[in-house]
Amino acid sequence: MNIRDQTLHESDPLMLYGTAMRSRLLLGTAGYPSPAILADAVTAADAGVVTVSLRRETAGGKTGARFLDLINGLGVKVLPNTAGCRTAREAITTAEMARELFGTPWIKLEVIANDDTLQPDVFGLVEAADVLTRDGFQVFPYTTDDLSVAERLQRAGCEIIMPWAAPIGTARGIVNRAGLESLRAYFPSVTLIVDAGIGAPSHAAAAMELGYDAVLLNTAVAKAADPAVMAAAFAAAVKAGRLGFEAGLMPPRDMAMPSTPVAGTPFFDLEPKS
Amino acid sequence: MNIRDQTLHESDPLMLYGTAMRSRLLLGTAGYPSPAILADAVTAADAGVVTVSLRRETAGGKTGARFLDLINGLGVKVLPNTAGCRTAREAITTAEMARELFGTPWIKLEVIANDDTLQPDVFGLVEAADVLTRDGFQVFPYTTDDLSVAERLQRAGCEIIMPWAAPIGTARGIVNRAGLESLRAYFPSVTLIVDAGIGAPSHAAAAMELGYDAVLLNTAVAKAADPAVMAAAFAAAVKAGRLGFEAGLMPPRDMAMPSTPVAGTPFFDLEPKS
Amino acid sequence: MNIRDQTLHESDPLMLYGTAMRSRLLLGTAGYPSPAILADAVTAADAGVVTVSLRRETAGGKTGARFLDLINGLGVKVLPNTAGCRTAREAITTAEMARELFGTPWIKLEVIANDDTLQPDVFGLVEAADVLTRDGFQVFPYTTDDLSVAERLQRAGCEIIMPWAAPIGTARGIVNRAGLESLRAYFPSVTLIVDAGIGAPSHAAAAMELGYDAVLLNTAVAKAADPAVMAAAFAAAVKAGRLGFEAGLMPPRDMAMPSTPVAGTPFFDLEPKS
Amino acid sequence: MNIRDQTLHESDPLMLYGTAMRSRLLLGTAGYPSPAILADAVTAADAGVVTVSLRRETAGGKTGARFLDLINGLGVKVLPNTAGCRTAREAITTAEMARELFGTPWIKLEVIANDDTLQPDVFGLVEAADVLTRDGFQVFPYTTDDLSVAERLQRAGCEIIMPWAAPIGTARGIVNRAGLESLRAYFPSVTLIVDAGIGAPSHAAAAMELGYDAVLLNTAVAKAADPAVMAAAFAAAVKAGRLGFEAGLMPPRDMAMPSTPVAGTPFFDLEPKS
Amino acid sequence: MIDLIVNGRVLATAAKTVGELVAMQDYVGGKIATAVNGHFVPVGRRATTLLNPGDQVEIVTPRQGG
Amino acid sequence: MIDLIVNGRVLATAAKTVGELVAMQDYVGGKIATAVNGHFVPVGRRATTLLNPGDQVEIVTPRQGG
Amino acid sequence: MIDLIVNGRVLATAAKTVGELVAMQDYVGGKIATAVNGHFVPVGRRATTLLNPGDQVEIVTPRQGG
Amino acid sequence: MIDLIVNGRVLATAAKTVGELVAMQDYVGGKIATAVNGHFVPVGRRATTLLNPGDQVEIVTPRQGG
Repeated sequence: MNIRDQTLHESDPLMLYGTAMRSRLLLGTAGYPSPAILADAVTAADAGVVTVSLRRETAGGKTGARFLDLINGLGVKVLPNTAGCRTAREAITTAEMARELFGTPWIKLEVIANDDTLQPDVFGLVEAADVLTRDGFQVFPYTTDDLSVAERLQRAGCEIIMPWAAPIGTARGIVNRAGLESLRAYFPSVTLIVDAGIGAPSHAAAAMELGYDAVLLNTAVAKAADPAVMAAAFAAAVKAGRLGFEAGLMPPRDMAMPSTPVAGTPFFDLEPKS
Repeated sequence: MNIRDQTLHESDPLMLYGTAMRSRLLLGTAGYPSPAILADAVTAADAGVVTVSLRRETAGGKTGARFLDLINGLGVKVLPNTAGCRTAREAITTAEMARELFGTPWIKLEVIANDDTLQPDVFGLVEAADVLTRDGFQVFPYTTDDLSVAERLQRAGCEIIMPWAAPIGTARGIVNRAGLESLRAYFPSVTLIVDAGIGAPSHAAAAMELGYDAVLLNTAVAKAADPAVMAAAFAAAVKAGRLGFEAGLMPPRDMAMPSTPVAGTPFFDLEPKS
Repeated sequence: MNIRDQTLHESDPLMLYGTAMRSRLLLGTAGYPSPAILADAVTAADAGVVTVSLRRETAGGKTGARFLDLINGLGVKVLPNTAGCRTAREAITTAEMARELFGTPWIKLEVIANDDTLQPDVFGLVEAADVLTRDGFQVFPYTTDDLSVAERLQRAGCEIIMPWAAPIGTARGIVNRAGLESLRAYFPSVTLIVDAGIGAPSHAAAAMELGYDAVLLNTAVAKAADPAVMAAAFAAAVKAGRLGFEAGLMPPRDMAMPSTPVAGTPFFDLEPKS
Repeated sequence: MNIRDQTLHESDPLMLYGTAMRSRLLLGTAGYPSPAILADAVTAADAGVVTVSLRRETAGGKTGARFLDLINGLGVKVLPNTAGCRTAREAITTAEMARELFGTPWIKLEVIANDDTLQPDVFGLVEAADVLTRDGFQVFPYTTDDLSVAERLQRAGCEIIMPWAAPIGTARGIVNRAGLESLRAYFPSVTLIVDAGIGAPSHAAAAMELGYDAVLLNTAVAKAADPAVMAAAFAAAVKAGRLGFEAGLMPPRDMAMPSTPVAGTPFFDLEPKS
Repeated sequence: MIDLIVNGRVLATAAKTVGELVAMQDYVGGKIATAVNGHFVPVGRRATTLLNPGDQVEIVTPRQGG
Repeated sequence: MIDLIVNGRVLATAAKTVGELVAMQDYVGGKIATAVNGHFVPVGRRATTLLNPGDQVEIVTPRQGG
Repeated sequence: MIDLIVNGRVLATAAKTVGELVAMQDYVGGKIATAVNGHFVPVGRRATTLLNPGDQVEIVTPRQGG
Repeated sequence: MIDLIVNGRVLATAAKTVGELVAMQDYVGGKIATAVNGHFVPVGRRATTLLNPGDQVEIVTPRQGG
């Protein structure tokens, strides 16, 4: 549909630290039934960026190399994460290893407060973001919807902030809508990406309708009965939400209002006779 | 994206009283800034059906004829409504006039309880549906999410039921999700179309994710700052929600779950040192 | 607290077909661990009315007589129901039997659409309400939040309407807040009682804050770990919600507003120095 | 009602840094129509603690002394706040001045990120809590529902944590229920007080039902049409929610369940005949 | 002897009226109400309400309810 | 001349049938449907449907609708 | 005479200590607490806390609060 | 021979540098990155980074991630 093409593709690409992306959907690579299905999903999602991580290699292992070949074959940009890190120190070292392995200054910065809740540790996050930015990294911080934390991340040099919709993997959708709205209002020029908690295409569309610049998700696609079709669903949802935002949504109303005009209704001035 | 084409278009068209429709979005024609913008919106929405109404013609008037030419030029099917009717009698007569004017047995049946709330009058609705079905009409009843009313509409011969998401024009989105879910579960083989109350693309996607067959809307598109772009947004949202439904959504979870596997996390067995 | 006493007890008692009730909580008698616990709960709830039902008596049985003695010992008014009736005819006959057995014109009218959902069958409900009212009954109809149904119940002679908060026994609390609000606005002088779906004291308080006249519940108390304490909880909640309604609640605001005045804040005009 | 007395008052008083409080409602003193109405509200609320602040005194002023006399006359404990402070430094100095003026080690610690949103600045908050605790203060920190921040506040020596239900003065009630639930689960032995965002008695009851130890509020009472009656409403709501928590709430269910047993329903095995 | 359906179960009885049926079934002491074929039979009309084969009789009593 | 209520307004007309009324009102070129006293009058019956004083006539045409 | 900023307003005063400032400003009867340049000055140290030109002095008192 | 903790497991090795350790462990063909005691060791510094008993060595490789 060339209206969408115009609107989304030419008129305003997503900017990630100076790189223009055609797609506003970032996809995680974890938890797919098979590498082939992962590849299909990335294609169907029309994703421009995929997230990856680092894990310990067993002696003599070649798993990592094989995975890297798969990813490189997809023709997308790679965003390594620091998943599982519990301190700024761990996250910084992981980021440095990732930069060497993947040859990119991009890092999805995760510092978690504890392994049960996977809640971001906002103190460790800001500390690591500050160190990494000085060291030349381009940081994508995974954070909560806390405005005071977002301010510190921005001061630390983050041009992108990635608040959660809900805790990782809960698939609950936007829990604190007002919080995300005030982040958007407060940081009109920061690239805001909703990360984590998205369980359904409608959740992704809702985030984009709030004026968020992109959506990053993984579980909802990887764990779907048919990941490739679900990836296509989210691709359409992100476009739908973005178009809705650009087209100017009407606000909810308290009173019911007729869509069909009342003036000229047949029988209108006569008494109803049941 | 050919995954979407396959899934939505070939695999299972929307059936409306035996007519297969490619699109699952039905669009109202009221309240647009201009006829030209209405036409653009219908095109951008890729809608297969548009709703229309009857209004009193002033002496010598030609307005109706001009409007009819516009609609006929769009190459879509026409669904006349009985908007504003307050009794079964008014709705039946309006339906008969509509059938003559538009040459279709289809009728979007609206019987409203009162002019403030535009709440369907479910008693008048069932009575009119019964009479019209016997008279050869194919009825699209606009109703609430009341299961006992839906049962009576089905017994009256309706193959399609159109529950509201929220009162007409409130743009609130799905108010009683559980109610719509139980309608879907209770009428697996009835064509269920969410009608009224949809204010944003994410609302439409959410309705489709529940397994609803289609969405009918008007105000959210007509009153958008850019109706054509909003129509494109809803077209994408309906596809997104349908694909999400077909791909098998994951249910929300209470506990946070990591998307990146924890096993093999660097530093994992070491004590965090802040 | 004599503020509460004044406000609730003297100033405006709950009127049920001309009978003034001190308490705004009506309690069901089903599903308690024991008759003794039921009696404790009724006392703790400070309920003025309890609901009862009719069931088949086995030959020679005296169970019914014993239960009746228990209820009569509680010194409360009895409201028999027609639970389980699936047609107007069944409900009417059950009501007639109940009037003879309990010697009261009061009847909680339930006509359910089907046994799975326990959804009210609004058609059977209105039909039975009409017949019973002509026959001298004082009808307490259990219905949905449908305005058009409520209008017909009122026309049928009901001075009391009992919409659900959510389907019976779901304990979900108010599902369609806007629907209950518009019922209250539309029927300022009808006695409106929220019946069914209340799972927690906060749900009961919320219903009373909307200006509802009373709350009827059963499961949330009967199935609590300690029914008597839960009954006391609901008694307090109903009073809380009623007082809140009478005291004039402030509406929610979008913007954050300081409770402590900003004027005169120490250091206020100085630049923050972190 | 002596069930309530037993349960709430004897069995387990609220502990605030070793001081047992009979009431679980803490009330703010700002924004009342008059000192007399403030006094009535504190009495009606049966509050054991009231919050106060510091403001600049104009030369020769005696306002402060008069206000202090009023408060001292109420026979309640005083909790001074650091409202309006934007840095740890400002909050610490304000706390020191408050300790001298009010002769209490208690301090409600507020450090706000900016004057528009009144969002807590969690970094300044933790820093100030740490300094003040070392200096012998007993800190009541006003914070968000962030688990990682709460952990740091506890490590800083806070025995009480006061997460918001929603931003100050929005009266929205609990925005992130799951967040408050996980705080409660994570800190079973910390005294958790919901502070800010409470707009209605049902909100306060809901917070107590989650197992929170107390509620602190101000605006909803001060700005009510009748503050004293609203204070009584909140007193009842806090008791209701606490009793509900102690009595063991039933969880919501998806399926409708009859409260009246189905077995033995008259006409049950016969075909319904409409 | 005729066959009735009493409270949903088949019952062979010599009772000719609702009153006789109630008496034979030993409900006398109990607190009950009756209906036949879906229609209420007040206590005052039990003695004069004749029973026919296949009649559906309901005999109910007070119970807990919500 | 009789008085009708046409589309909610009083109209004095010499028309004796719905068909004549439509013609006189110059609807011929237009796309319309008609009802009298709340009952549909198909195009084929307009010529034979007589009008009486006080009849309520509806003359409607296609419009935008939701 | 030196210029201070007292509660955000410029004030020219002859006071040499916080204690003198408080006395001159007639706060004696009032219930107040003091800070200078963002640091708390306890009542016991007011007399010995010297004031320098441009010092920012806060003089606060109990008020309503949330 | 010294004892190291490699990827969380104790390993006895003759390797004197990170480079030797990697070679001995047959990672050569693989795509890996290394850290010692929580600090990154770039590929260019592996040969000159000496190992001491008890050192905690991380050897990681690309994997799926969210």
